[in-house]
Amino acid sequence: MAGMETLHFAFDGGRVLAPFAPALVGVVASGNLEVLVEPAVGSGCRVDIDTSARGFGPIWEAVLRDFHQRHGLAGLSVSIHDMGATPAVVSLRLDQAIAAIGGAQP
Amino acid sequence: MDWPSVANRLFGQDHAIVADGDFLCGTASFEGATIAVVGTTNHAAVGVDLALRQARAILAVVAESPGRPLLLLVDTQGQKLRRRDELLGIHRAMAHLGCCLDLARRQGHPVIGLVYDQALSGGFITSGLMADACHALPEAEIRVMRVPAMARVTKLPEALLESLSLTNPVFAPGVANYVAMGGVRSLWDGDLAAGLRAALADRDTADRRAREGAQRGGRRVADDVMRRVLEA
Amino acid sequence: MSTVADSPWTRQRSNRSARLARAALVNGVRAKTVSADAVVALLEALIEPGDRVCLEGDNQKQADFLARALTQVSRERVHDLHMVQSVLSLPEHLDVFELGIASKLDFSFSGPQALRLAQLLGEGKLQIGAIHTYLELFGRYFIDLTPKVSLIAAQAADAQGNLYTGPNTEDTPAIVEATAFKSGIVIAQVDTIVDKLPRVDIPGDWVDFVVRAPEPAFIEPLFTRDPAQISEIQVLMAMMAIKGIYAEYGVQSLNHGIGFDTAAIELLLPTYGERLGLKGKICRHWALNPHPALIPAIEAGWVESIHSFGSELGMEDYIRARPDVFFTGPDGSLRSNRAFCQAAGHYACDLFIGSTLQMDTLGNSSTATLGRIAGFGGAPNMGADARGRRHASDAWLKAGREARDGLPGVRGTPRGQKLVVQIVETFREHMQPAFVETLDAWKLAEQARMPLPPIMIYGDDVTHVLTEEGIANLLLCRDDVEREQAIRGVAGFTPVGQARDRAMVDKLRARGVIRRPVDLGIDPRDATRNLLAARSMRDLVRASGGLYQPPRRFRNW
Amino acid sequence: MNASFAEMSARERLAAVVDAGTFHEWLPPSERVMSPHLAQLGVPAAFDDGVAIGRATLSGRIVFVAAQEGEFMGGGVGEVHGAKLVGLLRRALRDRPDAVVLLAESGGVRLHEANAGLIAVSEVMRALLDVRAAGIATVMLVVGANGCFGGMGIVARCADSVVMSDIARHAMSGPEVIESANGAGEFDSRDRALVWRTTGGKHRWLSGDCDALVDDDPAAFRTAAIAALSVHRPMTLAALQRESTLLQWRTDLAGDGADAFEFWTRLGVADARAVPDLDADAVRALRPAAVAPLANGGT
Repeated sequence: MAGMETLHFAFDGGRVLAPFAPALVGVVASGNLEVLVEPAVGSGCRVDIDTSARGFGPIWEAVLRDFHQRHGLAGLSVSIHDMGATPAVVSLRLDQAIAAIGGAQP
Repeated sequence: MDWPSVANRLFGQDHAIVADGDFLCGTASFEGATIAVVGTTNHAAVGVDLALRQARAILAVVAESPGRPLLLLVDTQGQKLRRRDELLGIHRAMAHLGCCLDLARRQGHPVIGLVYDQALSGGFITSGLMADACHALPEAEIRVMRVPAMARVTKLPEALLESLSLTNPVFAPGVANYVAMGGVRSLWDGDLAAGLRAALADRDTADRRAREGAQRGGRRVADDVMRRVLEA
Repeated sequence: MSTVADSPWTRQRSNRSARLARAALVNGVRAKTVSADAVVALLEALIEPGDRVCLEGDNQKQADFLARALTQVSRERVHDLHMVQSVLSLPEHLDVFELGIASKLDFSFSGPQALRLAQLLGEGKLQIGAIHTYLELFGRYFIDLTPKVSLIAAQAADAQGNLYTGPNTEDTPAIVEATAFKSGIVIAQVDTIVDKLPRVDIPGDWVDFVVRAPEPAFIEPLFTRDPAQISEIQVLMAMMAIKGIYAEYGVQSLNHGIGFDTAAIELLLPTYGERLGLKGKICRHWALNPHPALIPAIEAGWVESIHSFGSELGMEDYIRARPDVFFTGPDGSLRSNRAFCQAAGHYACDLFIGSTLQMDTLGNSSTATLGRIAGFGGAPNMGADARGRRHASDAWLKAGREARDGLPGVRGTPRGQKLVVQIVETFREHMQPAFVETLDAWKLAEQARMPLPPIMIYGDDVTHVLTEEGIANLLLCRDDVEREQAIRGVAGFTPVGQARDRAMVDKLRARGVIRRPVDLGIDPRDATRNLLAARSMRDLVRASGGLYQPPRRFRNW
Repeated sequence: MNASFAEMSARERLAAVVDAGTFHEWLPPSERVMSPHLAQLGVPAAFDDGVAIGRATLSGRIVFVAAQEGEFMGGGVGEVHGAKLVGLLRRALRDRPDAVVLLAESGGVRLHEANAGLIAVSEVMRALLDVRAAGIATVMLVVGANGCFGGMGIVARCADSVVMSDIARHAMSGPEVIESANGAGEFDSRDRALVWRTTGGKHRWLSGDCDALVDDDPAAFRTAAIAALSVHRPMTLAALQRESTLLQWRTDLAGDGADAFEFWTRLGVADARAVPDLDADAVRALRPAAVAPLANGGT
């Protein structure tokens, strides 16, 4: 039960964002997460996750794939610290983070 | 060690320290100088009354005996866990006590803390930890919380905390851990008078705990973080 | 008299007379009034082995003193009772089985005692007749489960035995009516005995004995939801409910579940609902307990009437000051009535919305979990189409049209349908999926040897499934395959949701069977707690002009 | 309805209190100055270790600011969290801004890093007193629903000014801790009305332990923080002697076992029972003259 799980995902392709300052949304708290979005070199989107809830890798992958499909962004790195947030909350924070760096679709 | 033994080892018969309940107060003569002693005993639970009493004693020293060294004898089980104390602003009383110790330091009183028995969480913050430097006897106990209680509150496995405490001084009770982290400057082992002598001789009152924690390897990042803020 | 006693047609009445004669000999019994310390002896004199006994345990109000007394009777004299009561709430409700005083149980809801009930059943300490809905159990009080002795609770009595129940009338009229008019015996515990009652809720000649309890009857504030605990996701789902269902159908009359998700809807009416111009067009009439979360909507003029199953602690003064909205007596306080309100919720409401723990791909939902026997309470009556309904309303007609449009023969006969909405987040806390391929209810049925799996709301009654991912309108599904994909299509990232047929889900979305927030013109990022008309208990008190006085455990200021 | 200050995150609070857009963060999340201990415990760290620090202007004056995130580990002070606060205060001593404003929400020592947290709290306390002694205004805004407890409760009261809302709490031990040590008869933690009248903002105001009582509203906190920029309470022997006398008087007045209602009545509050239902505005007017010297403006 104890112990964190670390997950990494990478998605290729998408629209490369104009330069932006890193943004942080959310808080590391029970059922919540923080998302840090930073510029990254390359044409993909990299996601690194530390989560206190083990064993949900496939769900993370599905949630992030959906996120990448919705926004289609490249050239950014997303770092997540999670304390058991549900996919609904994860998706919401990801959307908020993209809005915070001005990357939301018009 | 009980406080009369500590007093005896430090001052011989040459002291007038009196215990009134859990409260210790008095003066002692040390190598020709008079030292003011304020402290607690019986594993005192420090509530509003005891905090104010210590504060008053310290203010009296500042008012009446400029420059006289202050020795804080620490034996506390922590703050008193009563509704009355919360109602009466125990945090305020403790802050007041801390401010009085801070005043004494600024007015030129050497302020030396000695944990001679036990020092737990809240009761320790405004006594030994507010001294110029805090020292301890090797057999003293310093902690926030025992490992089983910590496991319960943090909902972490006790075995994990036990095993981590072997390598990381952050987790487990123990005087040695506090020395390694810089919270306790030295252990007074055997010759207590030598410890007091050395403490009185050290007149640098800057808070060196983070640096010492880094040097001793018990608290590796705090000092660096402080420096980085200054340079940011 | 003797001829009457001997008649084969009046045995029940004779038996009643014999019991009353025994009771009259008990020390401390003076006419109808019984001293508290004589109650155990009274029960021993009145109750016979094998009696059907109703120990008033309502959703909120508990005859706790009489419950304690019943656990103290001699089991030599009183045993094998058949308990019939709507709610098992107090430990004493099960102690009587543990002690061998009672052996059989018919009930509706046992949430607080669900675990122990399952254990006692497993140990063979009791036999369950059936688990009912409230209306169903009340119905059986008048058919085949009529109580011989009823132990009830009221706020006050007078010397004649007239009872004043105060705002928590709840089940009392149904219980007393069934008992008193079938030669049964009614014993009431009251908080006080007064010369003149504020109003009469139960006439004195239906009541045999009155005892003043040492402590006021226990009442639990079950319907108070602290707005501080409503999440952003719940706000989002509430926006979807208002815009995608309430507005769409023009829902005028409704019942809400007790969760935070429905509290969020109540708190969004005066803000988001107002912005959509819906005031006066939806949510005018309610079958609902006096939820504190409804105060802002009431104050903003949204609500015309509320009839209640029971009351809610702290709402007394507010209700008293709003008699145009609530049902109140001449004394000013609320008159609740669970039986009538259940009937009203079933027949007179256009919509029910509530939550569940699990839903399968057929839309069946259940709150049953392994190792616990909790029952259903009122949800199955609220959450079921009222097949006997004949009066029309726009919402009811539209739902009926959607369900029947294009169907041949008898299935296409025009009629209306009740909107039954299940509102669930796809994952509950600790990442428990709300959507499952098979309900735990099936395993529980096997485990507890139930004749049927304990399904709370049947899939064929559910009209809409609302999750943070979207709304599935099951009325528009034309077969079980569509239905299944519509449910999978809003089941998010749960395994059930990930197993969707994507092409078919896209088609259902194109047809409007599935609607995403964006299809409704809702941006999830707008779903913040700032939309709530009250974000704290304090805000509710303020909204009530200081009339709402929440219980102490809800006051953080 | 106004936004709730208590419901905001630490960063949102900071942005709402200082002049718009002026917050410049030191060691921001992207620098990943995080706890080195939590990972070993299987607990996710936070990019800022639960506290944001930096400089800003407040009503045009230069202030150093910090905000603790009460949702992350209850705002508990760990090694890095504490060091960031100490660094900020030492930098204030060096750079001499007009004030240091700290938005405090903390359960005290972070138990996951217990020993480091305990030492860190006392380092923060000494650093804060250094800043105060240097004549730089020190201001504590006690904001969140979690309150300010333990070591941070003590530290907060070492500032020149403490601003509280009526839904904030400022105390030492949490009611749950007291209840588990001495029973619900001593302190029933589920009786929230009792908890708040024992440790909440109104009580601290009426008994002289906070210097400003405001509504749970960002603008109100900002206004109070601006007013506090000019408040200096030098810690002289005379001032501490006066405080000592007043605290002892107040303690004696309460006697043993008094409830807040009884205590307020003895302090001179006319209708003590009415206090919990009053708004901050109304309560502000009720502070007895006798306790005013315990707070700002009285001495």
